[in-house]
Amino acid sequence: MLLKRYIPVAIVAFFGALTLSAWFIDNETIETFANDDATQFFDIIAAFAVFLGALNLLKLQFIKVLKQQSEWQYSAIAIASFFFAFIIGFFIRGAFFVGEDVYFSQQAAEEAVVAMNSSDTVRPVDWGAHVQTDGSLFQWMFKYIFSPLSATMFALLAFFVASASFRAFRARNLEASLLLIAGIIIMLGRVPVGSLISSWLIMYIIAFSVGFGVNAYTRNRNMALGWVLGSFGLITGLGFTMGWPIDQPAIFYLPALQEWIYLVPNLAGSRAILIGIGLGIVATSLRYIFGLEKSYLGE
Amino acid sequence: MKFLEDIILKLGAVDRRFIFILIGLAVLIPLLTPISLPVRETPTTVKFYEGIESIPKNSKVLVSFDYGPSTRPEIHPMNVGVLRHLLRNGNTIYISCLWPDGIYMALDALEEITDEVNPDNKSTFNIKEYEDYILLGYRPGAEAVIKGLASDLRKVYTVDSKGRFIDDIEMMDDIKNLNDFAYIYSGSAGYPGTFEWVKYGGDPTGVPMSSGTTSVQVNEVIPYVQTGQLIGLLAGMPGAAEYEKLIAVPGIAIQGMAAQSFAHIVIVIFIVFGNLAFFIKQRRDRKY
Amino acid sequence: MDFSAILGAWIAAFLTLGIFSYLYKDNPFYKIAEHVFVGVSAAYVAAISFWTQIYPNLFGRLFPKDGPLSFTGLEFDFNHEFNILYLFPLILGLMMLLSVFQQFNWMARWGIAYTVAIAAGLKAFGYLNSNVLNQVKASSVDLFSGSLPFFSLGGDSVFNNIVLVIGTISSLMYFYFSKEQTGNFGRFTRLGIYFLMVSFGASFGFAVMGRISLLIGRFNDLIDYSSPDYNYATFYVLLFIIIVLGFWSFKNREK
Amino acid sequence: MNNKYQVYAVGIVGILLFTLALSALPESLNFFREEKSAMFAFTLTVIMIMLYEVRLAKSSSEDIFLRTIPGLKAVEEAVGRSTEMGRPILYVPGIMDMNEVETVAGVVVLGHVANMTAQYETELDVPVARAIVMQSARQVAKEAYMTQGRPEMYNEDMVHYVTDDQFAYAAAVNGIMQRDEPAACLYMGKFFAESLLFAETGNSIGAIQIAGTGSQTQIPFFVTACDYTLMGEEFFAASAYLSKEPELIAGITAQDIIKVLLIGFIMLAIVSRAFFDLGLTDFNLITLLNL
Repeated sequence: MLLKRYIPVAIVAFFGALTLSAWFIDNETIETFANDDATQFFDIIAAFAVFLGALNLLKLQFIKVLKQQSEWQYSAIAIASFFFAFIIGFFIRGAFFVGEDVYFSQQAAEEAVVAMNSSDTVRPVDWGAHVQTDGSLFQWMFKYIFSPLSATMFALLAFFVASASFRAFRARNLEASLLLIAGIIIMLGRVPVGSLISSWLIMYIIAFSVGFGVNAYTRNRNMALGWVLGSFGLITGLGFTMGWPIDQPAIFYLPALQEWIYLVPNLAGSRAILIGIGLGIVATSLRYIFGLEKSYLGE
Repeated sequence: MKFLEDIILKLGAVDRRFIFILIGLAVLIPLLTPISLPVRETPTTVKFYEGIESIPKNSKVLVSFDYGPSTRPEIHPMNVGVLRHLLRNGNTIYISCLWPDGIYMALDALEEITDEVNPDNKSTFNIKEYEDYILLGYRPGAEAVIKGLASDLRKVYTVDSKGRFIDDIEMMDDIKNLNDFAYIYSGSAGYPGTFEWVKYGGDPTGVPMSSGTTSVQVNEVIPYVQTGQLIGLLAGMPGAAEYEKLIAVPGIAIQGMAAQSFAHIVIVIFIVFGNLAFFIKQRRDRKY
Repeated sequence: MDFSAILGAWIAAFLTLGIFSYLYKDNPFYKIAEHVFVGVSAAYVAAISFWTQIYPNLFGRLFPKDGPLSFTGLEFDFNHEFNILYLFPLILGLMMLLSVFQQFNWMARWGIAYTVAIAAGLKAFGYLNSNVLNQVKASSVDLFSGSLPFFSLGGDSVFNNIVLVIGTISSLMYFYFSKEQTGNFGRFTRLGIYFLMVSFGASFGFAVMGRISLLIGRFNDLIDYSSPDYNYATFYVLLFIIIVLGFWSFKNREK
Repeated sequence: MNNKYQVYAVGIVGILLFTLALSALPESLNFFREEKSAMFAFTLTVIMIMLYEVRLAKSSSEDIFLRTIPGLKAVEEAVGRSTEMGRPILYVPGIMDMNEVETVAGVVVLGHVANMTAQYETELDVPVARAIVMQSARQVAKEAYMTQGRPEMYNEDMVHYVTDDQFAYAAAVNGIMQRDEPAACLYMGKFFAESLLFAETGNSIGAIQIAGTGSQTQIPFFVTACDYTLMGEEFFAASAYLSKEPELIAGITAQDIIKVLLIGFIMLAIVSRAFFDLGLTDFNLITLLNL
């Protein structure tokens, strides 16, 4: 009971209170602990945990292969890839220097020395440095396997934002319309094409959309038509008097308008979210430190 | 009219794979046949430019590479631009990395701007390691690294990326902690990055700092620009393009702007058709 | 171009296109790429955490050169001093590993407890400072001094500041939980939702921008790999994937 | 009722005096960081209000009123729907480790969801990206199945590790969604770019999706692509809502009180700034408190 329940709760309370109070107490020992060691400790524990996770992953994949469950072949691929990378990470240095040049194997490096007829000796990379050395086998794996895969998963998002906005940006109600309009204005206003769109065109579009809205709201076509014609006439007249400058009036010019949206209403919204998140995190953290919520320990 | 409406309805309910193909083409075609579009600077970018410009000549500046290959297209052009801008003004550069891959990004960036490697390029410099710049390298620990730098740099970095002891490097002589830098810049793609630099680096020490971020982060970071915790901001690839224009070294970001513009237009057109279809459908549903 | 780079380009092109093929639908190429990715990344992370964390930061501090434990024959010189406190994470880490056995399952709780403790202690202050106090401070804008113009699109202005304050407060009140959002209070929080929605729309617009930039980067790589230097890797791989996928979808048509 | 606010008023005055006293300590006893006085006082105020609210909640028999949050009501519906369809529920507790408060909150919410799946006898699948989260989620889920009296339904591998890497994890979860076709997908925790990868895939398989996160950048994606989203503070309130325990709900009341205090402070600061700018006073609240 002591080991399973009380000590974990005590650990939370002690370290939580210690790291929190470290911000206010002017004491070097406490300060170094909170600034440096506390997170280092966590990183080390997390590093051990990675191996625990890997064991779990292997266990599940092996079960799939051994029981020949559906698509077990792919699990075999996962296991093979794991051991491929594991061996490169732990058992092969994969970098041998001859002068400034790097070779994957001792043999290749020695051959290079002979071929170049040089007097250099072959110098293997230090353990530990091999995962960070440019030109090592580990780096090769990173460059040609790991990084294309992650970058491509990331790039899939380019397609997904398009389909998500196509599906979700529908003017169902006022909230959705605001989302839609702000999104479109930012999307166009931030790229060069946006600065080629005249503010006058935007005014016409707005006048037309308002007409559309008037029609939907009053169900009176004549009134809507009257509005559209009247406002078009007004805009055109204004245009001729002002000489159709592309960026005037500025509130209808997308690059200027997006800047305003970005700096004013958007900022207000994100500020509220930030404060909300901040309060939520502070209150939740305090609940943990004071032991009001312990369910993450399985209590 | 009915015919037109039917077409719009069809477009509004199109399979998402059709959108995928069009987006792919909209990005691919401008990359294969470059088209140039005018770039217009936004105030946050100008502020950023002025911030870097206002650093006194021959100052020491900390540049952090906090991104990896996946966000390289957005951040890399900014960091290359910042290095150029700083070197042009005669500043010395100290490079740190909070992301493990940051060190490779930094090596690539330095390669791009060195005379030796690119002798024909006009915007390269005759720079030497341990004189004009030093690569401190990657340290794990995210905000702990920044906090460590703020209190004592030598606790975080005992050696630089080449394994040389910091105490033996002349450039590091009068650097004790973050306070000894004139400016901090972080090219950041998420955690750890701008946020942590502001919270644990810029705020506590009062050293002026600015940052370049991915477009996605902009909204999260922009309040800090408003409060002055950040001096300007480079926002995504368009921000990088504007900055390239300001420092008058056009690069990959300006090139990418056409692809970016076309893709946005495709998306907006689809949104418009989606909405028209939505209205038509609503009206028809009401009638029957 | 040396062989390892060409081989790498072919592998990279295959994996890249394999992931992209997911846009069509879930298919064997995606499954291969996915499982390779999972396997490689798990081992990659294990290697990185061992060599950049446990090895220098734990061993380096428990078994430094000429440290009190050097009689064991273990010495790892990372210029760290001996630090007995690092026995603590070692014990917690080992307990974490041991929790793989059913009867030692509870051992993980210590590590969990420590992790949550520092999450709570360290994050609480950071968020309180930059998310709460700094934002509150920034919200105390200039409304009455008369030195600002009434309206300006780009810079500070009285109108913008009014919008900012009303927007912040109304959005904040949307997160007020102790009162049902009806009547006048409901109308006020509704205004807050409008601000939140504009903010989300703007974020989304920015995100579209960022994501497209990433695609540009990916395509640039593929274009590079399609050059004769790499024996036209992209072309051949693309052709292969399209043919196999075509055949595969033809076979699985009835499903 | 009035009594409560009197306590707070006195408490705040006390805290301010205490802070002042601390910062006025003589040089030799100086263990307090004066520059952080405002933060210190604020932190103490938050703690005081929270603990007092909890105490009140414990002693009072009345239920505390909280407004409805649609996304939380939907959780139970989602579990019900999965049961009807005989398909599993997918629960993603974010991609970060337990050193993020959001992840811990996500794991706590998992406990409540596991309670429901145990009741409804629905299959639950929890792929995780960190082994510490895996261990914690297992403890939570096991406890939930025990309290519901269904220990035989609990299987350790319902919570399973995939990989630490963000996008490899996203690729694998996308695969799980495509192949197992869960009827409901719940995303509760800290998310980064993979949020939309999940939400779009979940949408394409027709799952009911509920998201909750404190990651400001990802809220817009969840709002556009999911059926329900718990935004920011709502997400942190979720576990208290679902637990229905007065002590935890009291924490939310405390948050509300602090929120109102903050809004009051903003107003006060604006007024004091105006006085300062107009030259009526020679100080303003913000500089006075050294914020």
